[in-house]
Amino acid sequence: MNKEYWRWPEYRRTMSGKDWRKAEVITAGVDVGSVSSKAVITTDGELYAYSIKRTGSSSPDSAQRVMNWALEGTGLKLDNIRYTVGTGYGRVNVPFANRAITEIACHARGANYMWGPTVRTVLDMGGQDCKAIHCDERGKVTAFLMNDKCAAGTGRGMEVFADLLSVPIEEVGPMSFKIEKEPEPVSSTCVVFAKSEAVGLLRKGWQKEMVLAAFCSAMASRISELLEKIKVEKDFVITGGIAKNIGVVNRLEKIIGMKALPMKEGLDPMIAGGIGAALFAKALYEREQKAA
Amino acid sequence: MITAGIDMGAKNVKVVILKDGEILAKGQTLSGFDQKAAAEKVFNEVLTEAGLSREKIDHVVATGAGKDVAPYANGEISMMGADALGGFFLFPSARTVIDVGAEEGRAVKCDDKGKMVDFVINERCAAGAGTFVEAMSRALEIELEEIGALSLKAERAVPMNAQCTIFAESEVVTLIHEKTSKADIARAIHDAIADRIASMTRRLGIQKDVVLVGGVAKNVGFVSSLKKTLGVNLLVPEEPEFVGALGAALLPQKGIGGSEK
Amino acid sequence: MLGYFCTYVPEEILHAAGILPVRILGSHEAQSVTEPHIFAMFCPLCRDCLAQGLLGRYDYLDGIMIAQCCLHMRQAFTSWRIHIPTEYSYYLYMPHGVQSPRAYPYLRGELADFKKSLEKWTGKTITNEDLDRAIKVYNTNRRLMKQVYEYRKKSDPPLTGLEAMELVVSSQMTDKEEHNHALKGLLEALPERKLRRPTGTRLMILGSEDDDTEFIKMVESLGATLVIDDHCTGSRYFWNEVTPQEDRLLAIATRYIDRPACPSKDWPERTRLPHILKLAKDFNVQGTLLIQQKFCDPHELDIPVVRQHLEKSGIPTYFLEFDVTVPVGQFKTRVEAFLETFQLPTDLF
Amino acid sequence: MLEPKYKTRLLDCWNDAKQLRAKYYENFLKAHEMGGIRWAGGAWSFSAVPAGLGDDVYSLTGEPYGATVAYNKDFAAKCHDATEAKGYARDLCAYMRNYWGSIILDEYAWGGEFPKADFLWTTHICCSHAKWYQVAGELEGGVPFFCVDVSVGPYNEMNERRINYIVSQTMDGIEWMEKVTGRTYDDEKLIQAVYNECRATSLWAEICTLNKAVPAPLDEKTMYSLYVLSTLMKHRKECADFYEKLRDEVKDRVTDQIAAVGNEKYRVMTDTQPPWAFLQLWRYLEKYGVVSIGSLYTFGLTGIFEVKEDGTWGPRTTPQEKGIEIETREQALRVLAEWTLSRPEWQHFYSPELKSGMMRRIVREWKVDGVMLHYNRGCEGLSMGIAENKLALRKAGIPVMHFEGNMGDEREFNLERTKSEVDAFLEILGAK
Repeated sequence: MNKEYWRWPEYRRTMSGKDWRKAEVITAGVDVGSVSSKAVITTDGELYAYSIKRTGSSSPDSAQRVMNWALEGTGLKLDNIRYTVGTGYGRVNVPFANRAITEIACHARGANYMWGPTVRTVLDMGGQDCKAIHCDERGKVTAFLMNDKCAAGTGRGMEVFADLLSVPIEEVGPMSFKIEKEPEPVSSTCVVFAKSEAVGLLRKGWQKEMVLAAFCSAMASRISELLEKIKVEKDFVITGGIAKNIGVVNRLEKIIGMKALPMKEGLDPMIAGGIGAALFAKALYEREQKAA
Repeated sequence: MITAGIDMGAKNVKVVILKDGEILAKGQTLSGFDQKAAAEKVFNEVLTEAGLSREKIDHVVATGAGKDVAPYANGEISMMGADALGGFFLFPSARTVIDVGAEEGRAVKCDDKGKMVDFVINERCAAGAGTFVEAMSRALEIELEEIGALSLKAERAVPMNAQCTIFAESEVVTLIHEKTSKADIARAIHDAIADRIASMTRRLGIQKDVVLVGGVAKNVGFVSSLKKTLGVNLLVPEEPEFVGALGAALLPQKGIGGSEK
Repeated sequence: MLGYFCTYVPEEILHAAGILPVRILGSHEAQSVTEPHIFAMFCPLCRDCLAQGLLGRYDYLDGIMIAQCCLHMRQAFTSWRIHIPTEYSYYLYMPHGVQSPRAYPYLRGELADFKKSLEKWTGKTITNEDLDRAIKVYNTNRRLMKQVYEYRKKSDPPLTGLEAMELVVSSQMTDKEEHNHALKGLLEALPERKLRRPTGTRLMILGSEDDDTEFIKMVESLGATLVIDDHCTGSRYFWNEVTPQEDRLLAIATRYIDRPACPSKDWPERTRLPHILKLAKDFNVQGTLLIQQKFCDPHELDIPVVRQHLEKSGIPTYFLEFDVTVPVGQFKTRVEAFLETFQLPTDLF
Repeated sequence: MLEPKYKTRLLDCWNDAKQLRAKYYENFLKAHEMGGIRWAGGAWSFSAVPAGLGDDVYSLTGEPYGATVAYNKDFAAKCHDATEAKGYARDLCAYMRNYWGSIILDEYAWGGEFPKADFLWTTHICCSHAKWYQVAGELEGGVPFFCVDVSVGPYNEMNERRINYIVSQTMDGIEWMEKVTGRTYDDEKLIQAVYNECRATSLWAEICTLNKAVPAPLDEKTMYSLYVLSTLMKHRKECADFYEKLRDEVKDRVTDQIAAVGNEKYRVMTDTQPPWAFLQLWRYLEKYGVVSIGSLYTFGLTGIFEVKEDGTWGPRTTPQEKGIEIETREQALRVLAEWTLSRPEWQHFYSPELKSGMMRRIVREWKVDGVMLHYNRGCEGLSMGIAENKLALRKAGIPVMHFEGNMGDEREFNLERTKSEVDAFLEILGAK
């Protein structure tokens, strides 16, 4: 298979200055997405370690692999984890999870942790679909919308496009601004057609940067339609892979006339779901302790 | 008479050189971003393979999505017209030629001289047949060449979304997570495209014999699914992706349709 | 046996003529036979229905008929009539202007023409006694189904939303006398019937035609119960009865004009809004699933205002777009997330 | 390129059409300043009826307005976004979304704010029309709204009861109009309006009939700008007078063999509304000597035809020509209802075969070589049954192609792909 341009790089991280041995309650969240899987470990409700890996063709193995990688080098074992919540597409077959909660609830809760209680609107662009979520000051979902078929401005569309142009996905954003004039967005309603339209532009001699710009702006306008339906309320944050693609984010901010809170240092927007799941795990564990 | 046909396809450029109804040489390369340069490269490669220089070629006819930027061409013909001529040349009993490429699906009806009389192209929601299979083989982590054969080993037919390739893709992800066997998923993928291509061909009305061409015709899984859905035998040439270029090359020798560029 | 396409068909007259009306519905399978007949911009249901005819699954029908409603289903009927000819076919010009008093005499006249056409086909006259018998059987069926629906108001309803849907759809495909008999048996068993499942979140479901039992089963597997609907495969089919009067045809015409409206007949006033809100209150619904068949114009035109109305009355809604096959994986995530907004306890935050 | 075979000349009365149209939209904008009143509704509604309220009653018909918006791609895109943000689906009627978008944005396609109508008066011909104006009224903050139901079957099944159903509703409509506007109704003005409408729509049918001539005096792209007047004001005298002048000019063009397309070699016909933002496709055909002589849409959306003694189609004889004196309100409404229901573009709502029959007739009588169907995602009403029409035309041995598009939402029209389909069709016709 040729080089994989369209996958975000895999990595793991342990937050500095934290020691799990001093922690009371250690919980985990495992987000098995359609394209990438994330595992997050929290100690007493604080982010301790996380890892991001490609989702393989079997979700139970992917969950196991990404969890082991998160544990790697910390000295922690799986049975030190008091409670685990599975989320994402493959949430039902995370073998070691105590409970499954959808990524909509987890992304809202995770965004609340990462950006604080002023967050009211969370945009999550996962591999498969795009979600616009309203939440309250504690990260509880009050309403949400997911893209319907024709407006399928999914992460998937961007990945296929990056692959088509053999441009590593992290560079799609910056490259899409190396242009003199902002081109007309690729206009078609459907990702399949947007792609063939963009290929047509290439054929007309447009250079890559211009075509990337046209495609990013088409993606941004499609997401803005979803956001306009749910009425964006301040503060607005973006989670998921697309948050790292300034080509889409900057153009989206211009269309809806509102800036998203910037990404926090050391907090990858792709793990928002995993963090939310780990925090739910802590609350669920404490509820069980109180009840017992 | 020596003629050449250039098929400026979405994914690949294909060239065929013909001498009095005999294929002298053929070749293809990825279209990439500069289709004109790619076409020039492969055209000259095929020339040398045929041991000819450019002046020896009496007519060069272009076809395919990018035919306006085809180098050296002094004639053009629509993709459907080329499919009809090429399919008929290889199978004189052919009256219907189905062409399934990377982006589009097409079907053509021709008369007893190989001239196109009617055509259909796939509807918007059913676009991207070829790229759909590629994306799915990547999701299943299987080589593109193997996914066809794998689908033949399926035990049961898993229903999949009828209308839209994007939602069909996300359904495959769900099937993966529900631990459906890869063979069954592969079968579901091929059945889904076969349904769309059959649906399109029925719009044209199927007249026997039916020839299947285009890059996806090399996928045995797809051929088997389409045969089952259409309920008719399918004639598949060895190198189905060259039929368009062959049809273009045949045009000057047949003097039917097409026009000076 | 006569296949019909839309529930505005006056079944009483068919029953009076000794004809068994059977509703034509789809099979929820991918198919590749309708594209030459219906352009893909029309709803998946009308194409799925035509496919059943083309695939020969309704070969037992002696006739087909439609009562004018939306353009989509009309094409299933007109293509069927061309390519799957039956002995008898009838297009009843059911009025859309159901809020105008002029509709009653007009439909009464159309029903008289329809009655004559049936009599010509069957060679039998339809007497007033036949009509009275049919009206009585149909009113009984409606009364019994309404009594079953009453049980769904209880805090722990003794039947699921899936069972209620199967109850109404089965009524659309069987002889009403037999169906009444089965209903009476059910009504005797219901008082003691206990479901070994928690009721969970009480949901209403409304929108385009919906007989997708797979989807309903999935929703009710996630800790929720569908307690009421506003579907033509549900409450809209039997919600009002024929008020008998001397002019039997006028009585039947009045029933079909006054029944809960399909969106494309709900103008100039929006009578559906108070009707839907009353259902939600009476069955104390917590949330509503708004489903719409892809490309279904009538419901696309109503859903935005229906949604606003429900949300303003404190009932959250979630919208889902249906196709001939429903991607259960994706929809499970959406429905589960919607239910979590009710089910995740506040102390988890 | 083929050198021209026939003389060509611009239409003398072209500017009159432009002025009449511009005046129409200006009148609606300035209606209140002129002491008049405004009503809005579909182009299919009984536009002669509000004429009884006075000469200063100005209308805005939704479909031509939607097409005007469609012609300006950027403004149309803004209208689509505005409507979708309100939760309305993107596959709804494109004209309706352009119209609603204009109200939500409060921008009139001809500049200034969107003028609010005093009352809404329309007919329910497809799934959308009544709801179009129900929602429009709500978006404008509440406007009195009356809709006439016309679900009475095709013209060949017309009977007294069905005509009475429509006449009784229009009678109710007049009383309702008087109450809502506070004006007293003048039957004499209604009768004049009915005469005007019969004359205008019969004249337009006559002009279309003249296009049977070889070479065709008019091409369809030009006809779009001429037929539109009847969708704005078919009940007004200046519209009928204009068509009379146009009819005379077209007659002269036929006798002098003046062609719309100088190198006319192949004659085609299209179907449904065109993709308004991509009319250059019609000019592309002319490069290969292919002219579109019209369509059931351009002919029969307003044009009223009848079968003449020689069995061919021609303009329907008007009540005036038959010496019928309309004296009462009820008689005027009856003539209007019966005349309107005979409109060709209305019959396919009840069976595709009726439309296929009319299309075969046009191919025969207008000497057409091929048919190009626009599978128009923007209008379910006119795209209804179009696949069956294609089967019927193919069965009759008529070369036919279709291209997928949308009359009012250019996001759903792919020009490149359509050009490749048209190229292939030109090869089948032998024009390429």
